[in-house]
Amino acid sequence: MSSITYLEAIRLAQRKALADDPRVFLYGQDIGTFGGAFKATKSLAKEFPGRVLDSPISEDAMVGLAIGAAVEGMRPIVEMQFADFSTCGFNQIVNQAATLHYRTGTACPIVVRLPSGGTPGSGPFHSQSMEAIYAHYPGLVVMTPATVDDAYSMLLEAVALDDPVIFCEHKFLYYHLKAEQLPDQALPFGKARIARPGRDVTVVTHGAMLHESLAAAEELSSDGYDIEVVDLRTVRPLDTDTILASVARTGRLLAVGEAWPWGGVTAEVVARVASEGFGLLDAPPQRLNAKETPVPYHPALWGTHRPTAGTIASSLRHLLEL
Amino acid sequence: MSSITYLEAIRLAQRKALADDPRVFLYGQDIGTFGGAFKATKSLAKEFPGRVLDSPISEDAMVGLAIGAAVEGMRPIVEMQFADFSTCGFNQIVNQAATLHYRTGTACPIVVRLPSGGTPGSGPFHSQSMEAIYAHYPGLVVMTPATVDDAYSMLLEAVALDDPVIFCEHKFLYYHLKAEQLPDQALPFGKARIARPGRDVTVVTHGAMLHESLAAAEELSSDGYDIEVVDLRTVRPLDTDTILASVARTGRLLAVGEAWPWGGVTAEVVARVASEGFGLLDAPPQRLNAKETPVPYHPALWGTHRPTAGTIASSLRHLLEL
Amino acid sequence: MSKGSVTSPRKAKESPKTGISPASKTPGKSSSKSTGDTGTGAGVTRELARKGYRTMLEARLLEEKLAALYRSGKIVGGVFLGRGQEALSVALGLHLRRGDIYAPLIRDQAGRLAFGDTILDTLRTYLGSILGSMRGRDGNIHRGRPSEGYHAMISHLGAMVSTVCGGLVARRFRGESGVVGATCIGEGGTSTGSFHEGLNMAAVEKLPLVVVVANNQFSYSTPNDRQFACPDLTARAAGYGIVGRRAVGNDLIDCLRVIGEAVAAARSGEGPQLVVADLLRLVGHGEHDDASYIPESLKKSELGRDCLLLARESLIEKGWMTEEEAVAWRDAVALEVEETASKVLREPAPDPVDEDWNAFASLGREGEQ
Amino acid sequence: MSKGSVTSPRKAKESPKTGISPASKTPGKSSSKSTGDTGTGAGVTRELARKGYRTMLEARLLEEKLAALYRSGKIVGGVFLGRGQEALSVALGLHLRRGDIYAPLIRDQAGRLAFGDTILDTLRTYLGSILGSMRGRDGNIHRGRPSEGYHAMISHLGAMVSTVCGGLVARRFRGESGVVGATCIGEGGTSTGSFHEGLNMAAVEKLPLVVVVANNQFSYSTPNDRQFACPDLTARAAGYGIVGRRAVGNDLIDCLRVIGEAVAAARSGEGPQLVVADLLRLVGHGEHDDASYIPESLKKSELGRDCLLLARESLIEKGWMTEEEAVAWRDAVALEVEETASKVLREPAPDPVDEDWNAFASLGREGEQ
Ligand SMILES: Cc1ncc(C[n+]2csc(CCOP(=O)(O)OP(=O)(O)O)c2C)c(N)n1
Ligand SMILES: Cc1ncc(C[n+]2csc(CCOP(=O)(O)OP(=O)(O)O)c2C)c(N)n1
Ligand SMILES: [Mg+2]
Ligand SMILES: [Mg+2]
Repeated sequence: MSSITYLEAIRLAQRKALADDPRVFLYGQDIGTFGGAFKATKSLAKEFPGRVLDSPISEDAMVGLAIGAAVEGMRPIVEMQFADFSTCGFNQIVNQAATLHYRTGTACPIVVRLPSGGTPGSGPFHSQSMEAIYAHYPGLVVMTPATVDDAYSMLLEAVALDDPVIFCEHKFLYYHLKAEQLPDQALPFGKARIARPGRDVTVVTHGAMLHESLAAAEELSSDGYDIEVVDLRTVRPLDTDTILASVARTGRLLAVGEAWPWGGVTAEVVARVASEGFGLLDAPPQRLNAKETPVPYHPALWGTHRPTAGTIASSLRHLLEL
Repeated sequence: MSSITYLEAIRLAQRKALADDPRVFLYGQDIGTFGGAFKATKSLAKEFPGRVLDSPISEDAMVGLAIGAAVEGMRPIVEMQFADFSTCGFNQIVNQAATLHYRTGTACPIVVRLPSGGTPGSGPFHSQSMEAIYAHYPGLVVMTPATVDDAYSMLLEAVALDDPVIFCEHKFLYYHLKAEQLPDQALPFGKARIARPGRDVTVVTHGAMLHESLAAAEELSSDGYDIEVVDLRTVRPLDTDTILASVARTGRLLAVGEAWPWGGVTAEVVARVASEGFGLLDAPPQRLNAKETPVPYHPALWGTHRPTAGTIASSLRHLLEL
Repeated sequence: MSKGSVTSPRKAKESPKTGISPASKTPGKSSSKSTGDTGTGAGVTRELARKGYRTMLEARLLEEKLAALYRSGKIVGGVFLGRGQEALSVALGLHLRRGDIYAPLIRDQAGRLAFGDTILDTLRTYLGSILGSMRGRDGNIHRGRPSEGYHAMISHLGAMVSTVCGGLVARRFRGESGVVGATCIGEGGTSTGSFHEGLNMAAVEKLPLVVVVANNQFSYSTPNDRQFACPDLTARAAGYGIVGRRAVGNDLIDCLRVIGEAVAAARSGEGPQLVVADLLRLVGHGEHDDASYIPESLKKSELGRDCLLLARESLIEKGWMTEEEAVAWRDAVALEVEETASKVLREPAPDPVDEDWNAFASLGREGEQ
Repeated sequence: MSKGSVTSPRKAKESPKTGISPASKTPGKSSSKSTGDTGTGAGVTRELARKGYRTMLEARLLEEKLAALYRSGKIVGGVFLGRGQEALSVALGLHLRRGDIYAPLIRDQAGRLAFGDTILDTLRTYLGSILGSMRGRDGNIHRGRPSEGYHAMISHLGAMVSTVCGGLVARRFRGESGVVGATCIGEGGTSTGSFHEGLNMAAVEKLPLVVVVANNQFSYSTPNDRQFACPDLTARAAGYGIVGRRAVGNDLIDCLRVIGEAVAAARSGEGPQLVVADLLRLVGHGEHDDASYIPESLKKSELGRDCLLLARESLIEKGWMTEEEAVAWRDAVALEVEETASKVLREPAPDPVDEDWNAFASLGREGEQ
């Protein structure tokens, strides 16, 4: 195989899921013959006739249909055309899917794929990162793969789980990331990954911010600093152990998120470290997030709205002086 | 006036808003002649003919209608029958109301009243506390009044604000709390309140948990501890200054919330104190929240699911030993 | 309002339905032959009508007990009854078979019992017994056994339409045919976006879905003129390209006939069916509500006539049941309800300490902690 | 498909509409008299038709420029064009007046210009100019000036229906009458819960709302048989108790006539109006999409005929416009588009440093920080 993009990894994971498990089917707008707005299901309708279904523009009913099918033992994967439109299926996700097992003992193994995160020129309604919103609800697993390997193996993991999974795949990484081959093994479910070992600061992050953080770490390495970068991979469950072990090594924490701060992943990470690993901290734990406005359209605004390698590096320098 | 309940204060605030401002109208299910599921609009339809409108069961369109009216200069107050049903109007709230001013420069002064929080026997879909979900979105103000005075004055404040306000009124407090008279003054918008001064620990909380926290503080006072209790009142904006000033006095923080922990108000509070007031802390900041399941139906389960004076007191004792 | 009218999206279907519903596989679920007559119970067998009446009686007496338990403080939260709607509700439950999918709503105690739910589990769920299907975690009308095709409604109106669609899609994937999925909803619930999306989706997928709208003229306190503006909700069917039918909501025989035809049509591949029936609920929205907003004139109209009394009269008139049987049934059901209630009242409540407090099926408690 | 058919919820309204739309108060918004003839442009004046053609031309050439700017990388994100839908779109925009409320959707460049939006602000918004109405904060089709009755759509389809309702309710509170609110939506958008809730709400409130459904046979790539199952979306109108009308989507005169009647009816208090028009978009969903999923046969059918060419022919045939005028207009518009684009390309982009980064209207930046 030649080089595989993050997007292609998602397509191949769906292909494998369809091939391996007759319970799997795909449901979403334009995912059939057309192959999806981003081509994440390209040619799958042809390869798996009748198992890749175009839905009407009905996010609420799309999720409802998936839930009903899951109750009957199927393993549906729903594609939202953009994460932002999942707000229209919000009720079914948080009130029906998330509660079903607790209430009735019947599992609800659905996967809802959310093409997430910002890209230049996409504006307020095609750029959102909703992982914190869904992670608030007990009963939902929320995954945020940041690498080609994870895009592939975590999507398969999501399909295998008996719980509803919100799969936040990052659009900025779709074409941006490439790998030489598909992974043949993966970290255990729910484990965070030390993406770069270091000893001076722990950066905890996920999704597209992983790559900005790695770039910032690289930048600081020329100043002689050794930054550890933790890729959360799955934000619910959140791998507090790996985070705490890292902070134990570095004594310093910067949580970086592309979404808004209030109640976001960075809030949860900092709150856990502060309460469970207070004694490990040599300096106040810090957060870096998007600015507190809708995601702006103009690329110049967008580039300032979200954290970047540059702003992460500044935050790290600041933190190193605290 | 004889004694006024929290619920009656909400009714009277709406009455005053209707009387004082011709731009105000009320919209919601069963709020007209019937006076609302909880009677928060009792007799208002009669007193203000044509200004208290029964809506169809259409939460999305209810919020949409309010937004459109606000654009034209009205000040609509929308009643959700229960906070839990606002999930069906979620998209309009977070994507249209929250973004309107930023995108277009046109203000969106709507108030969405969410009868929130748990009461015995109400179960998973009539008990939710959604303040953290809405507070995640820049552009939304989120209020959580915990007293009769605040129920009254903050609702008036909400109507006066030029921004969309999510007004999380607590159903458990509806009849539970009484005051002798309506307040004639109020704290400034966005200010937290020291509900009980103390020097040993700061409890930061809001809504019904204020009263559980005060009871816990009372309990600990017999052991000689002096617990300070901060009532957030408004969770977005969050009054970090008052919280930090309190922690500066006590050196210890317990954040108590009735909602789930992940990304909840307690996460945001602890994260802010940890990053902005790290040096003020003598012990790890702690959180106490609901258990990580849907809100259970049976009163015995419900009483264990949410924090109570008893579990808050235990958490405080634990924190005092750290 | 004419009995048994059918509105069809295509001209070819404008004549009243004729069809034979497949024989039931479970005992007690009788087949109904429709001859296409309107305004009569043609096709409704004696056996089915008797079963209908008996189940209505069970629902009525059980609900009266629930109300009493609520008044005496034994049931905490709310009690939501279907009094006056038993005929419509039972008709749907009776025409479904084991293996079908059923998502009842608020006022479907009768349909639930007909589908196979029990007096015992109803009481257990209302009382929060750990032995009930919901184990005290959810209660009252929010009960079911989804893995047995009996969905447990969430409160959010309209949400169950698409869920049932999903069950039917799953059955189709598995190659099962002859399965029907059904749900009931109030006329107020038709204003939700979920209802619309679900019905449209069912139509696109040509699913064997039956949606019964119980138009009891009020959604909570809200009268129909604040809820929708069309004279007849069956008019919605054409907009989805599905069949719309009308039943007389407090006439057991008519409900059995019309819903029987709808279920048979769905079962034989004719796609989604919308049944609308006018009636009144003869209680408040919940037991906390005295329904004083329902005008006396309406209560005294045809709509306000009690379907249980009407069914009794009609069965006796037809010679399908004797006065004595009716009395004996009432006594037997009353006894069963009382005995079951006493039993359940002695059953253990859930113990917070024994609970696993885990919302996940595949993770340890919270996975992360 | 017959021209100008009207479906009405009540029998009494089954004949084609007759009415006179109130004279326009703004220059350039001409009145249209409808005589109720079908299939002709009766009631459409020369002046209105000329204005329609000219505005369609503006939209077409402007959009061609947008596509070019996208291809050359000057516009980042996406470009979503209304090519082939200008006749329908412009008809709605032209029948509205200043003071009305208009929430255009994706393919409404022509309607926007007719309502008063400009080539300048379109380019500014697409290019993210700080001088545009959206100041670079939002872009492309997400543009408007809500305080002037020109709503700025959010992406979520269906959401604007209820928003327009709200504007109309506000006007009613203020005692303003004769105001119309209008929005356009694709046939795919009719599957959203928001669309349903909004239309039902408008019907309950009897609001002067006009909803135009541009049925271009595809929502993105999805053909209508995967989107809805009724043969004709006007069938939805009866289910809401509102008037449904059909227009020929690529026939400017028919669109002007039918929408003129709908707007006039709404304006004179006859409640919500649903207009459905069949057509094709003659471009991809966005400029990134080659629309290869649209079958050649469809492109070659009546539906695929270009409304701009048809309008040109028809106006010339009627003697309402000369060939020479058409050429002169095209040259003038092309020049204006080019000059405006060069100007806007030199305008300042938003500067992150000057931004206030504040989403609130009444709080300081974040209030809390
Ligand atoms: C989405 C949603 N909004 C509001 C409610 C609150 N609610 C519960 S029942 C009810 C009235 C339902 O009326 P209808 O559908 O006519 O059924 P009925 O009670 O008359 O049987 C309302 C508004 C709800 N359950 N779901
Ligand atoms: C609620 C929602 N879901 C999905 C989308 C993504 N989306 C944008 S345009 C479109 C197709 C719209 O089709 P239609 O309504 O027929 O309009 P057309 O593009 O054909 O003009 C889709 C699915 C959206 N904008 N909103
Ligand atoms: Mg009703
Ligand atoms: Mg379309």
